[in-house]
Amino acid sequence: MVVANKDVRAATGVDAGTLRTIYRHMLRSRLLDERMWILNRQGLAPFWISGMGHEAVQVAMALHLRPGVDWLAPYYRDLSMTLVLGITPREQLLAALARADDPATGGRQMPAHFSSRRLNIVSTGSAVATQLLHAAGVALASRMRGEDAVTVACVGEGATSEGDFHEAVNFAAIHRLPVVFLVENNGYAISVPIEKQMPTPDVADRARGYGIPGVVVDGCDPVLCYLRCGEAVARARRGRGPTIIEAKVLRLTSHSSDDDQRRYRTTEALEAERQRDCLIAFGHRLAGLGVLTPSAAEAMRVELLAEVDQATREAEAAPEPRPETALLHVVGEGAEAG
Amino acid sequence: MVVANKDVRAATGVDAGTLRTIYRHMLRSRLLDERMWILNRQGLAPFWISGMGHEAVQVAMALHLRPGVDWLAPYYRDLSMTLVLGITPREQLLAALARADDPATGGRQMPAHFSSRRLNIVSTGSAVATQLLHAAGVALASRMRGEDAVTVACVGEGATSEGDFHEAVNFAAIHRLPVVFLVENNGYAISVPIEKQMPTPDVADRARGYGIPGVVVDGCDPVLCYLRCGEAVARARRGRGPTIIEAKVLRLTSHSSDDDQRRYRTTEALEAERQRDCLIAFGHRLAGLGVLTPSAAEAMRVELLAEVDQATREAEAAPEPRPETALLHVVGEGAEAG
Amino acid sequence: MPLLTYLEAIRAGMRDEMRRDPSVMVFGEDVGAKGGVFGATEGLQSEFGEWRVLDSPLAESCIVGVAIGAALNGMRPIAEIQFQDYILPAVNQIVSEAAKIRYRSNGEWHCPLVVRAPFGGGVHGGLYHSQSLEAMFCHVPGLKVVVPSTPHDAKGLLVAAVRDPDPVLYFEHKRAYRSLRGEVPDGAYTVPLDRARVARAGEEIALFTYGMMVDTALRAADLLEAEGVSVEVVDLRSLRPLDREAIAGGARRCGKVLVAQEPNLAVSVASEVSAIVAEEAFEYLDAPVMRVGGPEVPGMPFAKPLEDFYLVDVERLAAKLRELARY
Amino acid sequence: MPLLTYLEAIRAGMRDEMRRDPSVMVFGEDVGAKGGVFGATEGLQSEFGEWRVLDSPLAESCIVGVAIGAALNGMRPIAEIQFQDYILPAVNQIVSEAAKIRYRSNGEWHCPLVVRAPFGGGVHGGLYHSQSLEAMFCHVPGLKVVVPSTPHDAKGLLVAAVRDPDPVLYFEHKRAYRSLRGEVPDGAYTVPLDRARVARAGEEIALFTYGMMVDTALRAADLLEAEGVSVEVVDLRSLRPLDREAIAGGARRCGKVLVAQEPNLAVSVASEVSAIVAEEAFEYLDAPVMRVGGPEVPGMPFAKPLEDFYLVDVERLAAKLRELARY
Ligand SMILES: Cc1ncc(C[n+]2csc(CCOP(=O)(O)OP(=O)(O)O)c2C)c(N)n1
Ligand SMILES: Cc1ncc(C[n+]2csc(CCOP(=O)(O)OP(=O)(O)O)c2C)c(N)n1
Ligand SMILES: [Mg+2]
Ligand SMILES: [Mg+2]
Repeated sequence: MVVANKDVRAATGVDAGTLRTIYRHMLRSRLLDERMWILNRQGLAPFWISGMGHEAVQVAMALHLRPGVDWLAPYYRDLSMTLVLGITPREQLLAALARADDPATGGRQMPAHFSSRRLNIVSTGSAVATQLLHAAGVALASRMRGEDAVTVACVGEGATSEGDFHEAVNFAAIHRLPVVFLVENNGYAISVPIEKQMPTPDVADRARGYGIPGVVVDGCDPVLCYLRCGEAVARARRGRGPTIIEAKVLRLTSHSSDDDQRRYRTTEALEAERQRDCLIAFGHRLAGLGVLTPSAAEAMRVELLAEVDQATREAEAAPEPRPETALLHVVGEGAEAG
Repeated sequence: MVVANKDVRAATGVDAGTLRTIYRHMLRSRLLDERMWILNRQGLAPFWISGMGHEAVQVAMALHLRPGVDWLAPYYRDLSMTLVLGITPREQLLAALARADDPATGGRQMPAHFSSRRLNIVSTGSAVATQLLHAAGVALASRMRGEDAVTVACVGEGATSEGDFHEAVNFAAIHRLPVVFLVENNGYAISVPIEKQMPTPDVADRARGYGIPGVVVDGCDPVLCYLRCGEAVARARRGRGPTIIEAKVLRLTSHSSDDDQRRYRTTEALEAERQRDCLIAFGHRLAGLGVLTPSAAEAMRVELLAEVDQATREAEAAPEPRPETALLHVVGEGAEAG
Repeated sequence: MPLLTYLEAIRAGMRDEMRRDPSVMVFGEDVGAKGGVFGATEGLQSEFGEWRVLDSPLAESCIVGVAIGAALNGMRPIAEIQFQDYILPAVNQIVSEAAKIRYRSNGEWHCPLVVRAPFGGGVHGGLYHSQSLEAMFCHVPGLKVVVPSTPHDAKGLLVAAVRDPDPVLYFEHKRAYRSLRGEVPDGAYTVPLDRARVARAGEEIALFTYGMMVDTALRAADLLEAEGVSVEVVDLRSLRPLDREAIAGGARRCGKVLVAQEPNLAVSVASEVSAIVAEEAFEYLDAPVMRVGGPEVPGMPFAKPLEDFYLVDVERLAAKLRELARY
Repeated sequence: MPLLTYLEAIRAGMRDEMRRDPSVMVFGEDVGAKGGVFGATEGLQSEFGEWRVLDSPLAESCIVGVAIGAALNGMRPIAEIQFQDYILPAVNQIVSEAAKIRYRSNGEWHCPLVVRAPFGGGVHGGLYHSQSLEAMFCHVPGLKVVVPSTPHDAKGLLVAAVRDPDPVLYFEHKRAYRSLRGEVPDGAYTVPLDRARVARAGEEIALFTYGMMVDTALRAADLLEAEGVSVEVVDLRSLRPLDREAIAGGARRCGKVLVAQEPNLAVSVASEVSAIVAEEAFEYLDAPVMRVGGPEVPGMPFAKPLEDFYLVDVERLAAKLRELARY
């Protein structure tokens, strides 16, 4: 069944090719994410923290960015976003296995601490919410030089409780900086549910207090995500200032490989989330729209899995860092040589 | 001219006695504040930071509190508020002159670092906005013990840019704690005007993002301040949670005795503020209402000035701290004796 | 006496104090239903309820600032910082506020507050789950800083910290949680907040250390004993104030001193111990005071070869002891 | 060569670098129209415009965090913290972020950032406008910490800090601003960020210090000279890294060492200097390394008698030198 692109666009607001691209990126991220869990359970990767359930909005946002021109200040769940921007599965796996050639950190940081100078993906540490201020500063520099680069900063809903969230949004709003704050609200900060984290259900409500738009979007709907993210990025690019986009996403896994969410969430709640898996739902939807047949989707899966397999082999074969390299890169020049 | 109290109440919402009380407290604070500046200019008090222009809302708020039962986490402009609660002019002057018997700090802190255990006025340092979290914690303890105490926390509009502001309001709102956040918005943080401090004119707008009421009140109108503060305190006492009250006040002086605001504000702007002086306007209004004749107001001034004069004499005569007492009160017990 | 792990001893200390005193409460990220990411507060919420074991928002300045306020209003909060690495957003509340409240109010107010935080590496935690940041706080008057290195001290120091009228930072080595087990008395007892402990008596070299390095030091001392060198291991235990007498005594008795710690050395606890030895035992010294610690790099890296390189292990410690013995 | 005050020298350094390099910018509270509360940035906004001399909101984590972001995107920000006391809300951004960005990215990113802040007391500033908190940062790998004690060094270190590829904390003693005046070359020159300076040569006692205490030390050395004791005064200048060779050299040459500083001693710069001397000059010492500094209290009180009691003045320093000379 082939459907006319204009019908798809009429039905969804997005053309068929983009829909397939979104699906493909979501699937690719999911397959890699699943591989990370396997490596962790096999004892090969000591830690993993997953983006499963966050894929739709991440892919949607990233597709509006120009890699290496626009900027991203990500957080640890942004596997999909960083894949779309151009970090390869092999690079992600080098990081997960803490190999010397991990281009993000050289095996120095835990996995999922994304970084790429080439792609303007700012180095992130583990302390939450600090990156929001970095994003504001990056955007300030773009603004001062009159560039049209947009900076996206991502954060979990829990981390919006940190003072840095407020300081960053306030500063960006004062100067109408080209930043989009993406809040990936999965309802939990490790075990702490949103009711104990904040007094209202929507982080986006806070936007009004800063005189900027706050948009809530269903993070399980990649199409809506794509449209809302596009608007926010365009607004920033036009010099109209920041937006808070809050995507209601799912945390389909425990917080991390060190956590077991069955201790603090009911079986029913977990099952209900699984039923809403954005990837599966989107697959059905694209099939229904005639944009992607189940067999085409299956072919896509096979192809992407081969990529992940190949990347896994390469990463596993890659060497670990040499011990004494722990002394490098403390400060520039002289010290680097030492 | 004697007016019936019910007419006054009909016209203002407040009875005549309360109006006179408010005026008296405002005047008393102003006279003491003026004395502080004189002492500073005479070289007797090395520093002063003034509450002139903030009196109305401070007096209005304090009159709703039960000294020693309710709690206050003040900031350095809260001379009027702390006077109403029961710190005496003599005590304020002992602090300004850094005397040994200064009951707030024993001469250890700069003036206007209010503190009184007896009156439940929490000790304050100089780092702005930290007291907002203390207030939330004080209120948490009251709430846990089921007491009906209300805690008021005060802050300048500039200090609301600090992360602690956000963290405090968020926490208090989550647990509907009995706190009233009073933002004394005088439009400046030292030299930084509000447009460079925040993207909207009203701090109170932020309240909506926390699901709590945000109320803007003309801080030059003591009557409105009295009504709005009363509502917020009552709401907190009923267990309905926090309110942000933002009073638009005037900074009738430079930031402090170390500052000269003519460097960054125009003569016209300064003159316009002076024309709106809440004390003078309120005096005229009470005269117009027949609540306080000019001669009664003058008698009040004479009486209060005598109090300030007497307090000044006593404070000037009081001894300075003995040098070696600098070693006391680092930690409790053992160390205190040493 | 029951055998408990270090983690169980900490939990027992909290539970006992909460039973004894209704003003004791626990406040921090994930301390409730989850019982903390390491399980230190497991079971406390079901025993004491949601208020007294309260999940905080994800905001460390809030955790400490609210705890300060509660302490000023009659509570005795135990604030948990999930990892010591994440205490940094709370530094202003700790140093500007908690540490100064008694002093600045001329003794009128005081702030009975415990801040617990797991520190230290060797757990494959990478840069931000391995740090030992205690030195920054050991400089600050108005604070007490303790680090237990046995289950016994873990409970006794915790009880003492809760009962202390002033802020105490209580740092737990996360590698100790399940790896150390020892006898822990039932019921309440306290370990003083200002006394070192001789973990092993010896005569030729006084080795001062704290945290998990005590364990490493004891093993290294065993090696040296087999080689005929007698090493005294002193567990500093209280890092602010340091126990000057114990340091002076050990140094004078042995004449040779090694100070060992997990983090880098510059402007650290080891620096202060060395300076105290210089001041108190100069005439008794037969060798320079030596120090051993982590390299001057911003953190402990994640990859195992790098982490191993960072950590001072028994062999490196023993080598340093031999160097000192030979001097 | 023009005579400038310490404050003018700092301003000249900023102005020169801003003229040379359009990526240099100033960001902080009141740095614009007011020119900073001490006047350090006076005139810069009118010369360079509102963006390059930007008033920040009243939020220190914002100041440093935004500066880090700008630095990652090609700028060279000079962040001003109004008083060093108020750097504490920014500690997380400084220690978790700025200090670690190069290391954690394996050298791919770096963070050319200067954080300027006035520190020190004796200005009747009370607990929160008098602190010397540098020790906390001197422990932290990835940071550089400098403190000029002359107008010449004030400019040269500032220029070097701006050009350095990594974060530099530049602490200015507020009592020096208008009280110190000296020759300052026109045009650009740098003072290295890792070298101490012999402020006065001498032979019997090496006195290591920094900040305004250098001035006090020079006066005390004059007194001692009159009494026949030759004191070398070394201005440490760079507190992280410390200049190990200069410290070792001075200690070895003189055989007696005094370390002096304004803040309290525990786990401080003075501790580290003492520990370095122990490691590098043990065989050369004729006396214990002595230290003198502020008392172990949470801050410098406001009342003049208390403030005077806190501060180490010429007489106290001279007394300590005499004690050492007699040893
Ligand atoms: C400053 C800081 N405090 C605590 C932590 C430990 N921690 C890591 S992730 C996390 C929960 C984050 O929740 P949220 O922001 O909702 O993001 P999510 O993991 O749900 O995507 C916590 C408490 C941290 N990394 N940094
Ligand atoms: C954490 C911190 N940073 C900076 C300062 C220096 N400072 C003192 S008052 C002030 C301005 C405060 O402005 P605002 O909050 O509006 O209160 P106002 O003085 O106008 O009443 C500043 C920057 C401080 N005291 N604390
Ligand atoms: Mg979450
Ligand atoms: Mg203001």
